[in-house]
Amino acid sequence: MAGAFKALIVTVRQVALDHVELIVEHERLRDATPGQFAHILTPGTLRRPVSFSRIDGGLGRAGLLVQVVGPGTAWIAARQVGETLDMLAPLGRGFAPPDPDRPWALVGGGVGIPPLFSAWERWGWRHRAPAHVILGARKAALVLMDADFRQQAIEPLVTTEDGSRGIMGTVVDPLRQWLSRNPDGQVMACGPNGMLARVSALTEGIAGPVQLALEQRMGCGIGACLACVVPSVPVGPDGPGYRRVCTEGPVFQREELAWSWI
Amino acid sequence: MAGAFKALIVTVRQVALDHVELIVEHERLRDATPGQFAHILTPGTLRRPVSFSRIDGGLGRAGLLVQVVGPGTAWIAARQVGETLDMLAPLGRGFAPPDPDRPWALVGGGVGIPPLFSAWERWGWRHRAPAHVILGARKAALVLMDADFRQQAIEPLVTTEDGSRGIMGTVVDPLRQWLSRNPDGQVMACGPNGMLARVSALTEGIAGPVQLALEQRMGCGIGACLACVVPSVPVGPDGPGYRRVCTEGPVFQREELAWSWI
Amino acid sequence: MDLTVHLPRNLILKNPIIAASGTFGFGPEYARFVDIDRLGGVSVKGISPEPWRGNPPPRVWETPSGLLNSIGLQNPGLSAFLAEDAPFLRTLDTVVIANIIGHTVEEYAAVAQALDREPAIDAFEVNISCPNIKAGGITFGHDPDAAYQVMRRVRQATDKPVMVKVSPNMAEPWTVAEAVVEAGADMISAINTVIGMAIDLKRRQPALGGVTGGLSGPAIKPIALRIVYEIARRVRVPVIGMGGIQSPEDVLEFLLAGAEAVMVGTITFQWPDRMEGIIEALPNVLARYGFQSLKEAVGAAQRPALADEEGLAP
Amino acid sequence: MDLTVHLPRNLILKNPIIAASGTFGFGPEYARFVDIDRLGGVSVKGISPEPWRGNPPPRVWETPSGLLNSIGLQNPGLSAFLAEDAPFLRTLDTVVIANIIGHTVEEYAAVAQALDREPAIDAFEVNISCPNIKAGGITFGHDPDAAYQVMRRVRQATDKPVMVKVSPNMAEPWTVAEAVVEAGADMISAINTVIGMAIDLKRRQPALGGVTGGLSGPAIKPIALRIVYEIARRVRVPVIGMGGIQSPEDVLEFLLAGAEAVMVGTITFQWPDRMEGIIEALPNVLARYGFQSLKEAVGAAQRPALADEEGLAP
Ligand SMILES: Cc1cc2nc3c(=O)[nH]c(=O)nc-3n(C[C@H](O)[C@H](O)[C@H](O)COP(=O)(O)OP(=O)(O)OC[C@H]3O[C@@H](n4cnc5c(N)ncnc54)[C@H](O)[C@@H]3O)c2cc1C
Ligand SMILES: Cc1cc2nc3c(=O)[nH]c(=O)nc-3n(C[C@H](O)[C@H](O)[C@H](O)COP(=O)(O)OP(=O)(O)OC[C@H]3O[C@@H](n4cnc5c(N)ncnc54)[C@H](O)[C@@H]3O)c2cc1C
Ligand SMILES: Cc1cc2nc3c(=O)[nH]c(=O)nc-3n(C[C@H](O)[C@H](O)[C@H](O)COP(=O)(O)O)c2cc1C
Ligand SMILES: Cc1cc2nc3c(=O)[nH]c(=O)nc-3n(C[C@H](O)[C@H](O)[C@H](O)COP(=O)(O)O)c2cc1C
Ligand code: FES
Ligand code: FES
Repeated sequence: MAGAFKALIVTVRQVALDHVELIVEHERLRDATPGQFAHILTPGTLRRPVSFSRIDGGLGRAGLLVQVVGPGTAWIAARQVGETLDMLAPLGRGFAPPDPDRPWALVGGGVGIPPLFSAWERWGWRHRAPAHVILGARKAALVLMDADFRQQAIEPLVTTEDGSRGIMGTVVDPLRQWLSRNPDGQVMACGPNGMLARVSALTEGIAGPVQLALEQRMGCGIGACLACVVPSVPVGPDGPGYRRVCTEGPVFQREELAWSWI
Repeated sequence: MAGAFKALIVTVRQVALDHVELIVEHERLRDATPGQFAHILTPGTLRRPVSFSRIDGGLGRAGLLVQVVGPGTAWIAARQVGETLDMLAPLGRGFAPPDPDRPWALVGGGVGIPPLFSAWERWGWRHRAPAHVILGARKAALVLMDADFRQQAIEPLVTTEDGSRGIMGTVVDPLRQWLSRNPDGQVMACGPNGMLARVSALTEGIAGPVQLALEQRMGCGIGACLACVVPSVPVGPDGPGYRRVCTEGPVFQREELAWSWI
Repeated sequence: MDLTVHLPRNLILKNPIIAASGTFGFGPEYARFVDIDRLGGVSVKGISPEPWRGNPPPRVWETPSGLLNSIGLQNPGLSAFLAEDAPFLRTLDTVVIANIIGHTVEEYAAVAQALDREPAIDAFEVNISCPNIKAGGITFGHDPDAAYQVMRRVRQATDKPVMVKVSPNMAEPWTVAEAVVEAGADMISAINTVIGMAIDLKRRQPALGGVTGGLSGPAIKPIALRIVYEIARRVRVPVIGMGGIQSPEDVLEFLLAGAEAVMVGTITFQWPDRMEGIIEALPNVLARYGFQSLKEAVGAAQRPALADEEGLAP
Repeated sequence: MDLTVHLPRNLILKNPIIAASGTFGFGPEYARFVDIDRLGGVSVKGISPEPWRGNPPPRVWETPSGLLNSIGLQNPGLSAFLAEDAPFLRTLDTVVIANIIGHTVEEYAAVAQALDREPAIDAFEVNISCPNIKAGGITFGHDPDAAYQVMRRVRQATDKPVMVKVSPNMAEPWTVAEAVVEAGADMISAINTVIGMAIDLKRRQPALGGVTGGLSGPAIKPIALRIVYEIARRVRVPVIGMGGIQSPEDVLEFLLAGAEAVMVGTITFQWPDRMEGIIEALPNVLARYGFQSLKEAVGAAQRPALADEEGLAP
């Protein structure tokens, strides 16, 4: 049985205020895909889902970039090199590989950025059409992984709500501009629901696929409990259908989701 | 307000298999009396009551000799020098000082021994009549504090149930013999309920006071919740009265208790 | 921030934190450890006309995030209370609530009547979740009609503010709340403990001398919040919430669910001064969640209508 | 030590550990993580005649030692179950229990009848704690007469072993147990989740999309043990206990309280292989507490008569 396993923590690094990235290692992480996640044991009643911020399939290493928002993430962020994290992984449906010949926008907000970085790391080098990375944050101190993108040979466009770094505002305006220039483009996005709703609305009708990675509170993480659902098509007279983020997501095609209900 | 306080752990020492004695220090321990106890915060929902195994009023130091029987005592026994224990103390009614001119028997079983040692330490040196210490244990490895008594100038009589040390059997036979020689004696005893019931029966009618220190599961530890009661006189047609171990005890006069109900 | 709570019949609390009945004795026990006058109020241990013996020990047992107790409402009875405890309570500068218990409607009324004249007592909490031997083991608290009768007689016996304490051990506790409000209750307090049990594996017996016991502590907080929420949307009188409160955030959950004040019990055994700590922290925590006043938080999470819950299954 | 459990109508479990309904999907989800054939049995997610949509998210929320859920019995309905899930279940070498739900007596009967012919299904668990919209929001599970009607129709529809799952959200759950045994139930399973609620302070709203939810996990273990104990002393059929089981010691508590087998739910989310661990450890733990066989532990903490509890108050 491929049950839970203990991944060794090989690196811990503070990446921003209240944000820590851990690199963990285990052979079962070898075939992790960008957009997939690990379901991590913490002292609470439930495990905590965290996306992969980077994946080195060869070494079986993956990154977990965690924002401390409560007891579970605080506990994860306090782990030390040499300790292990008990996890179920890799879980969920990750991003489908981008078409290398179509313009590609990667749009991330807050801790939605890490899965996009892992997508760029995996597929950026073989991408032939232009690519554009838009990263949003509340303020300069909270911009995540921009240096990582730069290291992987792309200059991300940064937006901050207070204008303390990059363009003042959200990722929405730069994306609108990009879409008007690239109506044949494809989009990957991850971030708060409000942001994803805007991305979904803006991208209606574009030619390429739009992949959105969602969050939802989870129970089992493996498809058994139906806790982690999001409203999705078809929408009937009495409401939407529900799909599981843990197995049918976290990455959905925009057409699958019922945004008016989310 | 004299609320809970944090006593500094100044010594930790393993005294027998699964038995650890900690010495803690705080000025509020200065007027602790033998037979009283500390109500100690552990990770559980309730504090844990532990008697004082020794008291140095001058230094404000007290001993806590703990047998590991569950999560709370395991946690206490795992503390290190330099850490603190959060406690309400000293609590309860301790032993009344013995009459120095009356033969005195101290009878202890298992973790009932520590409070008797603190009584001997406090009052032994000024005792003029003969004194006799009887210590019971299941087996040799579990005999507690016999060396401490020896250091305080008295040779305890040791009984073990398997005969692996001292006399084979329980404290009951030696006590019976002592009582037949000392019908004018006084007795202090602490140990399992079964042992105390025998002590109570044996000492019926002796001239001196018989003080028994009891245990009971506790809530508040300070007399407010009525959790820690033991059956006591008067016994009515519908049952006994109930007294609180935490405030009316832990030390009771044998006449106060309703042994047929305990 | 002003933490004063105005309750019916001019009952005014300095702040919304009240010591819960049965966990705070009759007051003097904790006086060494807590500055009682800083509390919003104290609900004393249940009082019956005659002394009650209570249940055989053990009377407490730990459970995950919870505490089982089977005290069995041991108390010295009305005359002993008046002689020994009332004098101390008269010296307190906080609201003192008499928690009253009885086997019959008349017993409740007798305690209320006697304490109506006692200046130490500012209000009553009628505890109707104790066994009613006369009615064959069905408790008053599970029968709206019986609860109504109790409250009606208590109302005749006193003009002081009266709250009725509701049991969680039934399908629809609000039916009892509605009945006692109809009978003149000024407030509802909720919840009493949830019936539970533990097995002592070593002795191969029920762990508690009383076989079953009442579960309290954080384990029951979700149960308590739901009952407070349901009662608050159905009755027009203030609700005093309780069950598992440990922190100012827990207090906020109860306020948002609809409680105007709260009672704090089990946590006091671990941290005698926690209630004071909560009172101190409350203004900041209210502000952190964007509330300008205590009042603003009360019921802030109530959904508008009852209708939208129909058809939802747990 | 032999862990086999013999239940009515020749239902034989390899061991007393069954995966609880709703926490184990329809089987295949956990097949990657657990050796399902080692379990005593699996109770699948509740099945209704037509698909149920379930409640809006969020559907889970953590509480102290507990979990609130408001899944709302989402399920794909009977035909999808037969087409997509039954084939996998037929491959299992363990007892498969179909948990059935409905809005009406006839809906329960329809599922039972259809699955009576399905070889994947070895037994039924009738879940009568879901809302009965036809009866105005009162659930079948809180009304012994309605429960009796459901069980009687299910009994007519199948000769396979049937257990009825009892709700804890009422004063006397055993009245329902007694009624369904009267109507032909072969076993009782207890308990379903306890209704509870949490407030999301940040959003100033009930935390769950369904407003209220069902509380599970260690927090409810004392409530579950008490109900199992009370039912086991009143009905002559086997009781399957559950609620907060995390360890072999917890299993023993349920056995001593009177359960013949147990179900394990919430802990599986944290530790998918915990059930296997419990099965492995159980013989040693039974022996440590002096039991020569599983059977010997069942009901070992039951007190002889009902009478001795009279007059005891929590
Ligand atoms: C697929 C997926 C990928 C994620 N990836 C990342 C990531 O890469 N980095 C990161 O920092 N965070 C990520 N999150 C969010 C992260 O899971 C939550 O922040 C975390 O669970 C909060 O736990 P807590 O105990 O610190 O906070 P609390 O708020 O106290 O958590 C209480 C409960 O709510 C759940 N919860 C709270 N917030 C969320 C949320 N936003 N999404 C899902 N469950 C939540 C927790 O799991 C727990 O059950 C991801 C969530 C999902 C679903
Ligand atoms: C006045 C008094 C003095 C004591 N002095 C000592 C001492 O000097 N040394 C020592 O080792 N032990 C002493 N004990 C017993 C000690 O309190 C228990 O062993 C301890 O509380 C067990 O906690 P646990 O978590 O390890 O075990 P668990 O059995 O898991 O405890 C669970 C619960 O039961 C209570 N409990 C369990 N056993 C007892 C018991 N025998 N008495 C009271 N409550 C109990 C615990 O406080 C806790 O609430 C004393 C008890 C009392 C009442
Ligand atoms: C040891 C103990 C004794 C109690 N005695 C009473 C009582 O006499 N009268 C009463 O109305 N409630 C009594 N209760 C219930 C509490 O007042 C309160 O309703 C319950 O404990 C839930 O709050 P908590 O979780 O903060 O403790 C008692 C609770 C405990 C733990
Ligand atoms: C997420 C979740 C979903 C559940 N769904 C069902 C269900 O469909 N049918 C049912 O009878 N019980 C359902 N239950 C209740 C469990 O089967 C079980 O009775 C309860 O969770 C108590 O056991 P536990 O504490 O071990 O989880 C569900 C429980 C949870 C946590
Ligand atoms: S978390 Fe259980 S189905 Fe997704
Ligand atoms: S422990 Fe509360 S009265 Fe003794």
